[in-house]
Amino acid sequence: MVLVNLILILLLGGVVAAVSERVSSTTPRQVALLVIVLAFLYLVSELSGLDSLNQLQPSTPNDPNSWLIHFKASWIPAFGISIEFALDGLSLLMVLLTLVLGAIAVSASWTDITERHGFFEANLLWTIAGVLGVFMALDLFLFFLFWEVMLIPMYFLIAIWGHENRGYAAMKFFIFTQASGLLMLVATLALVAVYRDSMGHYSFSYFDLLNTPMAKNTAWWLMLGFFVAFVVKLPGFPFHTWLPDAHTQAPTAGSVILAGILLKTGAYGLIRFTVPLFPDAALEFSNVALTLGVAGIIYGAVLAFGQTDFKRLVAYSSVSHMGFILLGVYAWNELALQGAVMQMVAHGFSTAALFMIAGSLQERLHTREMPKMSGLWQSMPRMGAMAMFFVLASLGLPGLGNFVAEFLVLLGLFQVNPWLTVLASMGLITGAIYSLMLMQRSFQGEPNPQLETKTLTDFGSRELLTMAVMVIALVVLGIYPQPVLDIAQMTIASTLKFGLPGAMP
Amino acid sequence: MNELAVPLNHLLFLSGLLFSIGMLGVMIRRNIIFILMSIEVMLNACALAFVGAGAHWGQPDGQVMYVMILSIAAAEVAVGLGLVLQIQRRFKTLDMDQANRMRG
Amino acid sequence: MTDYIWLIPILPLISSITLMLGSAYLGRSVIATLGVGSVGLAAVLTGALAYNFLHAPEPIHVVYWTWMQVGQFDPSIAFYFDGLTLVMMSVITGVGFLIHLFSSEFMEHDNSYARYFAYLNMFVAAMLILVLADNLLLMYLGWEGVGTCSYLLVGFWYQHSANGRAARKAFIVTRIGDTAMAIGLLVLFTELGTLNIQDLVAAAQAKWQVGDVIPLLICVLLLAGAAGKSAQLPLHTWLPDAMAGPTPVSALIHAATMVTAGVYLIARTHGLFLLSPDAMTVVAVVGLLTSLVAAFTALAQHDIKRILAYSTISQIGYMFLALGVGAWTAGVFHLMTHAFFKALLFLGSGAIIHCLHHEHDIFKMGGLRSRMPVTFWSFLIGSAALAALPLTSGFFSKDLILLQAYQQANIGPLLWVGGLGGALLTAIYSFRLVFIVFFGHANTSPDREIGWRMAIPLILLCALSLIGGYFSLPVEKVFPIDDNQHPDQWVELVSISIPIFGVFLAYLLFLGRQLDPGFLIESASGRWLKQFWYSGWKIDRLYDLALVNPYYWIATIARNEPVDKFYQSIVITNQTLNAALSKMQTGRMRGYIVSMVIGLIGFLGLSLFFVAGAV
Amino acid sequence: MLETTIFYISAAVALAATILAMTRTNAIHALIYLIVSLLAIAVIFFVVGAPFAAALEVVIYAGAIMVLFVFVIMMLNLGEEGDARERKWLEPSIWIGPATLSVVLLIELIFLIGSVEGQVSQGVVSAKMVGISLFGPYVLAVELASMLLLAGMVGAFHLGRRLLEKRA
Repeated sequence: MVLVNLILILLLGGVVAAVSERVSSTTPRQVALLVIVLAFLYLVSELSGLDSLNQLQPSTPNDPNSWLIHFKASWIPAFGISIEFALDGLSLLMVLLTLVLGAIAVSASWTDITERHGFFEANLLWTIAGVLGVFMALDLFLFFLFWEVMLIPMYFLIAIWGHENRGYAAMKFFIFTQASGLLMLVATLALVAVYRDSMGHYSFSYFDLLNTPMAKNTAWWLMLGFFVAFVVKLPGFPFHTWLPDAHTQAPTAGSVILAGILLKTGAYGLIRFTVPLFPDAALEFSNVALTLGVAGIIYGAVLAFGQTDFKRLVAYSSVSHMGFILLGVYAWNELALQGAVMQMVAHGFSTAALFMIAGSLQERLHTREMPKMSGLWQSMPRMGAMAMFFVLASLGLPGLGNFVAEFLVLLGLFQVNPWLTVLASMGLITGAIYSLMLMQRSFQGEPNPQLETKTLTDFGSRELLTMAVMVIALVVLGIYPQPVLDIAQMTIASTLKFGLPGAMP
Repeated sequence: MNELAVPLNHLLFLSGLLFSIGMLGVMIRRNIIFILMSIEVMLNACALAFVGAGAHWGQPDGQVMYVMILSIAAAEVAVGLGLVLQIQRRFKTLDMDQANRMRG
Repeated sequence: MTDYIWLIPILPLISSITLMLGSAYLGRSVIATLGVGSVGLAAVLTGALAYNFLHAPEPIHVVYWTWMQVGQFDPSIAFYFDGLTLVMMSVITGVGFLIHLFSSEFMEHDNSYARYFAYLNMFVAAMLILVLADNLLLMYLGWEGVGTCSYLLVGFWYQHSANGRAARKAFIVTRIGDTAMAIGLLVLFTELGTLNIQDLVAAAQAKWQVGDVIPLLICVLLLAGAAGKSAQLPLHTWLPDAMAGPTPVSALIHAATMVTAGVYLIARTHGLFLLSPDAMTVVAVVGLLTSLVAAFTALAQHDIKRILAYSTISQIGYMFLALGVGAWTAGVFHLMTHAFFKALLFLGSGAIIHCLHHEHDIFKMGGLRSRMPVTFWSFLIGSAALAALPLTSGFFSKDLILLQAYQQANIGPLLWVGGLGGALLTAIYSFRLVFIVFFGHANTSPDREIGWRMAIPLILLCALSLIGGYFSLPVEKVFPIDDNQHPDQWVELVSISIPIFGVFLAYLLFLGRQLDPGFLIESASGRWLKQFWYSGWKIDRLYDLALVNPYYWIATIARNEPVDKFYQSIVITNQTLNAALSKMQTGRMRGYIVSMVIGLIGFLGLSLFFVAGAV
Repeated sequence: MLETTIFYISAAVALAATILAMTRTNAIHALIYLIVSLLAIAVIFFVVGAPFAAALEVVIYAGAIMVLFVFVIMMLNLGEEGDARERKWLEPSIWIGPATLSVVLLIELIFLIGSVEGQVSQGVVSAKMVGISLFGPYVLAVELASMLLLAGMVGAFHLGRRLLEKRA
């Protein structure tokens, strides 16, 4: 019931935030922050009561009782659809990340929303609720439901509060994710039909479907349906083209949520569903997926280098970083999976911070074009220092979270496919190139005389506080990632055995 | 009246003729009033076919359908004539070739 | 006794963080005290550690916590301390302290005083972690950390985009090497299951025979990393440009410490290199070629700092040569003496630049001998040590390298002759610098003499440059003992006399003018050669053509997202169809009716056809 | 026999009146012919034994609906120039094509209908029978028709009201 309550808090909180605009235009954001903090505290207090969290026993995918929290209530029994939520290590990490980044997102758009405050915060909260649902739902029907729930408020966030080309970007985002979501729905229904054929009754429950016996060819096509849905969301090359537009046009909070959390649902789906449900097909497919991952890393990096728009550059860097996740998942061993999970968390922070900086720049300069910036360090040293920190994090500086992630992925991948690893590690170089270019074009160089430097205000205490959260998170992830690794281990240790039986070390 | 000796197909011919004439009217007239009238003729032709067929079987169903057609015609005329007034006001003409705002 | 070892890197780190956070609130004297003091304290602690170690020379291994533990992979945050570490730490904290002190005056009028010391302290901390790390992953942390600080400091004056370009170049070129090194780590872990240096060397020696392929691969990858950091061929091009940073930074990072990290890496993993003689030969050849190429280039430069930069590349080439021939101790010894005299030279040039309004061109200087006596003497001593004149510190280390190179098994004499050529060139270009800058007639006049905070480091480094050669390194337990016999007497004699001859030649060429090479320089091939050397053998140009420009080109043409063209084509197809179909919506009601009637006729016709067919 | 004769006469009247109605240029004239046509059909209804339908035809079609037309035509006040315009619009070049289509359709219809056998009348279907049927098996259709009329009323009211408000 805890998990249901968590989602309800956010859904109802959204309604309250929408209504609270009648009090004053600043109330909704306070309500939103309060709701997220409340949800976070609620979850933490409920978790601290769990013994199993302290022991960190691995959870077995086919035994729901070994999970941290499991909730199941009947919904549409005729089709075996139930309201089934469960939490294990992986979901727990993602849920915590979602809530923290949710609070950060609210803070990031503290001032840049000028109209329809209430509806904005409501959409934000509903998106977060949808994402939480995605991370916790273990009934495939419910999962699809939440998959859509997170999509629609996000569409509104981009379409209503976005920048100059928002309509196009929102539509592109919607069509890409919707089309791929439909593929997933079809694959889900087919999977359930296959299950019914062999078991004699319907079930949408993850725990039941895991062991569905099916023909090789069927598994292949169903796997592909899930794969495409999640890779579009991830986004992996070559399904990434919605991302730069959506990121660029979204309001700051939208970008933060999109990059920090929504992309992770794709990675989560790959780890949770695609590989365990269709282990053999996934194994056969792994070389294609790995190649796509490497292509994404290099392609994203090269295109990031070519951009002049600050946000677009960061968006392409996300494409590049998500390639590492794809590699981590399809290398499918402990090291690589840990790396992938770590990358999900670390990338969430580093990119969210960069988008927040981009948003702050846009708020102050009314442009995202880097040729119009240059030398901003002079007038905004604090923002410059923060940008430098997160740029370094995103290029994988050891001692920060992203490095741990990338190194683990490469280490795991090397044992599977050394040549692709060498290609993937080119991403370390290309990553450095675009990251430093970003810094050079915006904050370094000669101060641009056209910007009236005096009117630019540096980061205030609210922004610094938000940044500090992310800085500390990344540093801790970088030098003491063990708690995160341990929690993720709960899922990975067991999923690993389940996924590819004896196929890989 | 049992000795009435009209073949059913004659009545249906009449109905078809009326229908064709009405349809021709709809096609050739540009004035919306005439178009509406033509539609009335077509509806009426259909009604005739129904009633005739109903009479053939000696069942009331044909007349029931006639009542339905009647109410459709009434509703259509009420709305249609309302539209005529609007069109006249908006376009200052009843020429339907002029009122082509819905073109793609 | 050694509980405080963690304090040594932490002190500068804390100071750095304090300076970053408090840059807006701290006064200049507080900043200087913090910045210099933290490194000074670290130096004192290192001294105490050295005292303990020399009395009880046992390696110290301290594990703080497990960094990350995933299955077999469990690198720790742990320090390993032995003689080699001690040498490196002494150089880092000792020379580092002097350079910090020098900086406190040199940078006094800069607006970003706190930022400068924050970066510099951060660098010291990262460098200390690099040398203290007990496993290669932690070393990689320090390795990238120093690279980052180098990037930040080279681009310290960020307002000029040229500095930014130089900083980026430094970072990216070294990153290429770093990536090779990272791949090396992947191979090492995959093969041996550990990254702990001591375990790793033991495991490697147990697993592989001398001459196996995998150690060769690993060593070449590590060498690539080392070459990137230490500016060896073919990854040396970043170092001359890195002179864009403040001069003390060049002294600390690009002469004394960071660029020698590659030497440290190879010395630290010498157990692996011993398994692969081929790799060692590659190291030696790379070192020798680098030292020659850089020496020729140094001969043609005008910019005082670029001369020193190329000389640094050349000297590190010597160190690589030493490592490649198995003269581990000699290599590390040269590392230390080089740190002394090259820091001295850089600080000296810093003093000149400081007093001459940021003038870098040596031909615009001249006659500074009497006006800047402290600087002159320190430069003279530094140059003498660089040229390896007898009795200076450089003499001892370089002599050792040359002698051991001679004894290398395969191509020893060849290496020796090459090394001698390098030594000759070194003597010529270093005294060319001295003669042109300090003798002759004055072209500019300094507006001030240096203060005590700049003078004291110079004087102390002078002393170290002179007596440094008499230190004996506590590394006998780290490296295998060389049991080579002494070579023939004449070999030694030639090695000693070549630098002296070089200085004499320089005197004839640049001061006495008894030899006028004008006709050589003015000839067409001479001019071409001078230009060729001046541009650093056109290697930058080559890289621009082969790598940089294609990358720009690809990024430019790919900027507008070629993949999206596919999705756009779907959109365009739909739009075209939409336009075509919407043309059918004429808005003419009669048209619609006619089309309806045609449809009706069609359907009725069809049904007629079927009725007829049925009948 | 008499009835048969009456049927054919009424059919001829209905056809002639309809053709005339369709070709008039003056709306009121057309309307009058249309009423004649409707009355003729009412006679046919009566002849074929559907007195209820015949009554409705006269009362509602010829009475109510046509009166609506008359009102609207009066409100529009088309006048003489409308006549001229209508004449212009009735050029042969305009009606030849549609007429061909109509004829084709008619021929198809005749082909289809031609196969129908039998006589029209089996006797009178009284209003009572219709009523029982309407409120028996067809009660749902009656409801639907009532909804339709309601919708028509609302629609007509809406269109007319906006017109009046704007005018005022």
